[in-house]
Amino acid sequence: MNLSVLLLIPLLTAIAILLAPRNVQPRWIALVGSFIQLVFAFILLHLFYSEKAGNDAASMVFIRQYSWLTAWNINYEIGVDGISVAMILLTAFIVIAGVLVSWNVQQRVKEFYFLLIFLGLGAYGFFISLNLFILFFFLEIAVIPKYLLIGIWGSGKKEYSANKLALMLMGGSALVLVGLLGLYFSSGGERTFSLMQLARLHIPVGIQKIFFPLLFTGFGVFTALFPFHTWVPDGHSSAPTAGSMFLAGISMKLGSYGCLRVAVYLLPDAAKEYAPVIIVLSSIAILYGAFATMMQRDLKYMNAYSSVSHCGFILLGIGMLTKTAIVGAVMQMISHGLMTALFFAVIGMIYERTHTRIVSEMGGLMKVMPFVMTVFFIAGFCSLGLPGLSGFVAEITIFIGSWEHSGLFYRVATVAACMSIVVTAVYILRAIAQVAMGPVKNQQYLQLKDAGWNEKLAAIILIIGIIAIGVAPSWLNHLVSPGAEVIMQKITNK
Amino acid sequence: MEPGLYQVLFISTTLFFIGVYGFFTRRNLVTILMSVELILNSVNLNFIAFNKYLWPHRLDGVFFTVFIIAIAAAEAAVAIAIIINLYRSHQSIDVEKTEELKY
Amino acid sequence: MPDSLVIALIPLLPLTGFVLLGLFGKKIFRNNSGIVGTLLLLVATVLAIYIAYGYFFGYGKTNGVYQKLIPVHYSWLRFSENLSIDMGIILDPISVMMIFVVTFVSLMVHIYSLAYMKGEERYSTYFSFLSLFTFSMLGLVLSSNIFQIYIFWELVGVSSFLLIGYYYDRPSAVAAAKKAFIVTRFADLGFLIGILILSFYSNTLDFGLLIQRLTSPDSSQWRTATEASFLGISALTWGAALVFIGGAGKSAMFPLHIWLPDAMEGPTPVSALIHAATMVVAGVYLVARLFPVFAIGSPQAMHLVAYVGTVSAFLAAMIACTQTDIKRVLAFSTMSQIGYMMLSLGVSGFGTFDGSGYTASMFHLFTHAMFKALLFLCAGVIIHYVHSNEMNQMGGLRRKLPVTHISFLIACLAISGIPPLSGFFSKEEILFAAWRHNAVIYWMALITSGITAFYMFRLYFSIFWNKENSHQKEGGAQHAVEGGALMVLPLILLAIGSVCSGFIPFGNLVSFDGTPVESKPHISFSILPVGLGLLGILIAGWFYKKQNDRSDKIASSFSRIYQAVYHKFYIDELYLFITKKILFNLVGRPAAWFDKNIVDGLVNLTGNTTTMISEKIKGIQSGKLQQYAMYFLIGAAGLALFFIYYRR
Amino acid sequence: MSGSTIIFYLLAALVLVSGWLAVTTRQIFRAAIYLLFSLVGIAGLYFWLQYEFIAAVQIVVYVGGIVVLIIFSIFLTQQSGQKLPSQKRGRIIFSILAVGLGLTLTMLQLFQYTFVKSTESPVSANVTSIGRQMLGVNDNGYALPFEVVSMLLLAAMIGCIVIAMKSPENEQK
Amino acid sequence: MKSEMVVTIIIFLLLIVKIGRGMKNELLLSIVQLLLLLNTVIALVYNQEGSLFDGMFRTSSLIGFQKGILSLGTYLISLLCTDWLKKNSNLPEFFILMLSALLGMFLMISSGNLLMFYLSLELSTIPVAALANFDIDKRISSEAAIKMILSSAFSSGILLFGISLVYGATGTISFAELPSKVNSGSLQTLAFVFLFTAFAFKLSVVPFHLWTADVYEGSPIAVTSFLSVISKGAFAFIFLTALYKVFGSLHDLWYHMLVILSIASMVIGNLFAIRQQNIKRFLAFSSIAQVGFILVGMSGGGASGISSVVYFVLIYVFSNLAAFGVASVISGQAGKENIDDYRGLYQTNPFLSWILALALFSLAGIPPTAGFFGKLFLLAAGASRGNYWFIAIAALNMIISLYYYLRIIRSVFMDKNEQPLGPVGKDSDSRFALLLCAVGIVMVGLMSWIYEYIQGLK
Repeated sequence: MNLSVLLLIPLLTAIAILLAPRNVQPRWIALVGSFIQLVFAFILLHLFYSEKAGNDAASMVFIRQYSWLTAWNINYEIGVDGISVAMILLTAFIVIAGVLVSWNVQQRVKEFYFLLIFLGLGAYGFFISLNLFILFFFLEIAVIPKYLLIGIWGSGKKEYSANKLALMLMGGSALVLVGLLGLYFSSGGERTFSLMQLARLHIPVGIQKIFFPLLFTGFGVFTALFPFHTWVPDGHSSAPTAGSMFLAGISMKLGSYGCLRVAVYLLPDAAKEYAPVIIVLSSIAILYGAFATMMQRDLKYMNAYSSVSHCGFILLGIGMLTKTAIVGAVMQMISHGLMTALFFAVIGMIYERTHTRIVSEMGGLMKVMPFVMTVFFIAGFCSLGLPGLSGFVAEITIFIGSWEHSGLFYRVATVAACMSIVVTAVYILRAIAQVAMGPVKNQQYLQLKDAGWNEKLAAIILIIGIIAIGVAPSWLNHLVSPGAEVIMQKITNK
Repeated sequence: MEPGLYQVLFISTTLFFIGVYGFFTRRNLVTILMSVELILNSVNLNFIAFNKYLWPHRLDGVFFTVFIIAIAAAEAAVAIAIIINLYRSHQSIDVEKTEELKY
Repeated sequence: MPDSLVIALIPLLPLTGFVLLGLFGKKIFRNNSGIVGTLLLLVATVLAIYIAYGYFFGYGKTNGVYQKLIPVHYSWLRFSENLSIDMGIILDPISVMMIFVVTFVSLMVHIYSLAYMKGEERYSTYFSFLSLFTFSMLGLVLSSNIFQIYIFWELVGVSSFLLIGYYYDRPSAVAAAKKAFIVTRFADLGFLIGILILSFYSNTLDFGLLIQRLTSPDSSQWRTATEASFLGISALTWGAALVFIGGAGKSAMFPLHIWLPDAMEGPTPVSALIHAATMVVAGVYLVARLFPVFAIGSPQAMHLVAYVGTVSAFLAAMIACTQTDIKRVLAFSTMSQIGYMMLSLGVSGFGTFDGSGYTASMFHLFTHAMFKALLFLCAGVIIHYVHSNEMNQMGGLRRKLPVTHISFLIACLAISGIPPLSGFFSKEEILFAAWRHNAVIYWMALITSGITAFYMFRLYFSIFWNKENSHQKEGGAQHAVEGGALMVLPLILLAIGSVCSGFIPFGNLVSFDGTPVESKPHISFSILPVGLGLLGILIAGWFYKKQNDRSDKIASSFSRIYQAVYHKFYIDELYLFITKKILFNLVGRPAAWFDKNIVDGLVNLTGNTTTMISEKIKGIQSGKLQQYAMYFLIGAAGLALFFIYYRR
Repeated sequence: MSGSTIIFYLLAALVLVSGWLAVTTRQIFRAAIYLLFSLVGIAGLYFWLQYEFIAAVQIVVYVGGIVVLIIFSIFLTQQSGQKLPSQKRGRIIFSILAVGLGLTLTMLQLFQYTFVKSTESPVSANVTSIGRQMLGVNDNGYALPFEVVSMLLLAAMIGCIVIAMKSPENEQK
Repeated sequence: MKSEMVVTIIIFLLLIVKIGRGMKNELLLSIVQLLLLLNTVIALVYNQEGSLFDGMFRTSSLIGFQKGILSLGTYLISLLCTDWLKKNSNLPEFFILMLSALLGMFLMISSGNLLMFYLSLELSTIPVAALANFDIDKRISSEAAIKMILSSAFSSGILLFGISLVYGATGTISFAELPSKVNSGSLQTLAFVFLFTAFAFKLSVVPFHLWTADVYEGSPIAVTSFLSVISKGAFAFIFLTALYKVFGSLHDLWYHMLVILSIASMVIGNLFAIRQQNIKRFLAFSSIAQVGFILVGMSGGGASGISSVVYFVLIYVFSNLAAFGVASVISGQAGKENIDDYRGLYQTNPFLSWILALALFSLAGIPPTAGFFGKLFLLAAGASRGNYWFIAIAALNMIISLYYYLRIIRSVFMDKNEQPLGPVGKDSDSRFALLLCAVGIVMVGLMSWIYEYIQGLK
């Protein structure tokens, strides 16, 4: 099958939205489009399994290559392995959920949904591309829609946040760009951007050491690598609900995926060199983010900082450079994507009703909107790593993986990471207790309605994902491990 | 001593920078234009001298000079036209008056 | 070999209960939710009894030794060829014993709740949570894999959280739920790291393999685990100790006990089920599950267990004497009793190792489940009647609540270890084990048992005797007083249980290696404890049977100590200090501040500097034609100089 | 010391001195005259170098054309006789520094450099040869530049007309 | 030679029209537009190698294509600035001057020796200086004009001095003979620097850029766009030839010059652009920064250098003209040139807003617009020298530039405005031109064959 369909569907959807006549509501087009995409993602999963059954040796399947620019030897190369399939599934889930959640957007509806779908397009392209140029193209394609989403439909100090986000992400991609050019020109006689070819040849360690920091930091900015995480809180909290879902759910994952697929996979020796730095930074991010979260008053800020902490887990897993840890990292990508998207969805629902996000102003909402609060509970429990929900699986896998190193340094880092589960519990429970439980603070909250069908559907879709991973993680494990195996081979040889 | 290439070059270079100095310091646009003319003349002198002393086998330098003179005329004409127009709007041709566009 | 489906059903039935009630409870079942849950659990109980019977008197025993059977087993999440989380069901004496206890007590509580929780707004939610808890608890006791037990451990924790916070509009309840969850979570951190350590050295997560590898001195894992050491303590000890911390957290052992008293904010049946009979003994069960690792692998860890148990038992007993809230008294007594179990496990680490302590502890666990559940349910009835938890609000209820009175009395006698009630046997075995291994612990335990008798009867007398003629007015509706059959039936059943369960030949059934242990002490041994118990009862009677001020006199004469004890030795305050002052103000706040001002500040700073510079250098574009020309010339000359004289 | 040498140095002196005065004098009208002298001096130098044609062109175009144009423009824009405002001292100092830098740099380069001469036989720069080359197309003929310049002059003329001539609608304003 | 012919013919036609007064501006304008379109087409088709007038004039397929780009730009300008042009009282003169400037650029691109180069340079400058003054009764217009003519006279003085030194040192002025004669002796270095400054001046490279902003702001917007797009493009092309062909042997000399100057241009241009209020002035500084990028590509050398620069100029024509087009539509019909007046533009003029956004994103190098590819190839060409910190600086400069482009996007799309300017730009010409630019911006990047084609030319 040809993966370009993954790009085609959103593209057509976006165009349809633009050209839609007055009487057709864009949201329906968006919903249909994203639903088709979701279905297609599942088909892809199925086909992938069968393909894998066919030849297990191939690291990438469904590879297509069309020469695009022979002058620079840039080709449109696409293909997937288990990891990318997982990410694609995640994206499909979040896109449809995002569309559903932002059902009642009033102003500039067309543009809103267009940008939303366009963002999705960028993510899909990023995950399927096997050519660094195309990858970079899709990485950057997603920046401006985010900016507009925040700036136009956002809340709070949206201009500032939008600017900060766009500039920091551009800064990240600037570093990535330099790194990519470095790879390109150091890729031997016949220069190439192709991931597979680059993976095949051995780049001298000296060169690796130069470009690994650029690439890793560059992608790291996207995934809130400490101390480049500061766009996260403002960006997330100012964005509209769907925007935050995208940011935290997908766009941060672009970064971590890049770290894994490009930086670590192509520059393994340098990765080994720099692993301690990564580990230190990510452990800091984990604890520091968690503690910073404890102090937040605003639900969105809370979740944003907790995202910093959780993405720290991803980077920790990548930095540990053991197969289990990497699998865990990917699982955490998926899990955190779903979980945080759910969280933001709920926060959006609450905000739509109570018009406040300050925790202390709420209370006893369980009585008012049981469904929303139940979802809130689930999201919270997932984020504090309750077994049966996806968060637990991912974190445990990372712990096990990072425990495989016996050095004291790694031990300390791991224990530090483990500590965060307590802190997480503290802030999550404080939030839940203050928002959902206790007496109803504000009497006119009693008039508020519970979730509508669209919100319920969105929440349920995401929860299904979370539980599917949490209760039976092995499918995801089987999906991801081969990909991680390939990366490990690259790391371990010589 | 016997005047030769270097003497001429000395003259032309000095003249050139005299022109430049004028360009820097004169406050009246017309006088600035004059300094431009000095600059161009010094260049002409250069060309002629080189042509005379070094490369007499072809007349490149001479022709260059001719064309420069022509251009100078055209330039001066346009410049003066602009100056006159400027005078209409500013009632002055002091260069200090033409500083509205800045920063 | 048992039918794996039947066994699998035991935890799965409550799970279905949870799912059904959770999803459709409000819409479809409404007031029948209770019935649904109870019926499902009834089936589970029957199955449990069937299994227990089958195991103990059938396939469980092969040539005189009880085997570890693993009828259900599938790989849940595989990390590497060795390490994988498996979902399995293990059948060995303790797990079988536990599934019986859990299902039985849970059933009792369900039945009781049918009446007790009637008319509650979130009736179905309550039962779904109850089923969730039962499921997780069953899963916990049946775990065959150390990570599986951790998983259910967490689930138990969360269901306890949900049930404590059941009255979510009560701030105190919410606070208690939070406290319970966070404290246990903190302990679980230890548990998790312990698991990581053990699994790293044993290179497996499966209980059987793990125990076998870490207890056989010839295995390579054993060697590495004992040789590797951190801060001069062997890795194995670290692992065991950390795991124990997890257990201590759940079982409210000192100093992680602070959540238990507050947990009484939950509905009383819940307290009976979770915070008396089942969940709180999970810690004991965990230690018992890993008993060989502790006992053989690292005696130091075992000593830790023993001392922690002893101290908790003693302190809790002391505190219990001063509390006035009846449920809190019971809570502390629970803590103290669990301390007993712990110490009796722990003593096996001293001197010559034998399994008597293990058996004793399990035995006590069993009996304690009975009488403590009974006590709580009675308390529930009383509270229902009096509408207060305060002792001094009560008195002279023995005629109002006859059944409750009797069963409460039975329970009290049982816990005070008065023969021939169940408590006597189990406690005596514990004391015997302690006596055989370590004198100090023995004496501590002995005194504690005396105190236990005292405060239990203090409770008893001041509820049922003391100020005779209070609560006359409610005397009218006699029939409804004890909540009808649904509430009385469990009392009776449990009472019977706490009377008879002592006569079970526990030593033959439950032992660490499956072979019967014979630990019946000589009759003379039991004189001292029983005597002490009786003494305690007498003193309690002297103080509280009649309304008088003797107790206050004593209290005032020891006021300093009394206050200290009354305030639970200020441990709560200590924790409050650590969390609020240290974690929040010294870590959290700075972190937030740092992020807001330093990290963020740097980003803004770069932006501002750029704009500032651009403001500063605007003078270059002065609008002066001649300056432009000057820059031009200087630029040209500069370039020329640079490239003529510098680079060549 | 032959006569031609003396003439050369006289011309040099004339050119430089009057050039200097042209850019320094405070009387704008005099400045124009000094410029005129300096240009004439340069024409003299051309004569001295035996490029009579160029000298003639110089006289015709500059003296007959540009300087006259300049003087006209002065009449148009300046009340004659009044002194020019003097430049700020700071500006003067900086200009001298900049110019001095450039001058010394260029001089140094020029006088350190030993120019090579061509060995081929010189061609005479008389009017006929110049004229023939000016309109020649093939071997280094200058027809194309000639055309270009003519285009340029045309454009300049049109430009001047548009800008300098007050168009009727401007009159009304 | 044919494009030059065509342009000359058009000029003379206009001359005749001018003399025989009596044609309405609208009609004349549309005729001229038609002729310019014709010119573009002719310039693009059938270009062959060759040189005329004893090597004074040389042409090739690449040069032909470059001329095509320039005439396309001119055509677009003639469409975009209709409002202003229609009002203009002497339209024919305007086009005569503009076209003679264009002619000058054509000749300059294909000039075969320094004399031709100098003459055509003047031909492409002096008429523009006159054009700058075409808002005859605006003070700033004449100020801009005088600044332009005098500073360009100064720069051409220095250029000429440089040329004379080159002539003195090598004895030739023809591009064919120079490469064999030039060396990096100190005098020739000096001469080369003097030459170099002239290019730098025309391309407005820091520190020779100072005239740019003032002239852009002062002169009519049509002229501004002509200056900033067409003349920059032309000079970039001839600069390529001068560096690669003529002074190829001074390779590492000019490489380092380019590095220094391009960094300076990017930084200074960006820093100044940040705090501009007038849209023309803003675009002036942004174009300075863009030139910095062009220099990055040039520094790469070799075929990739040439093709990436030409490609970028093509894209730059579309993007920058789109931006200027929107600006000119607004200033022509609402008379607003201040960025604050653009606040809330989206409420009233979604079409213009989207075009503007597209243009700015393309200038900032955001995918999927063509600017992304253009910038990327420039950087790649520059990186081929393995000088990565240079590339890193360039890449980081992209962030600053993004910052101020986003500033405009913000005021257009996000800022609320009680009285936004009314709907403008309804006339077909400008709309068509803007659409053309938009198509160009989107397509030139994605259609890789365009780059391939440029690569193929020589």
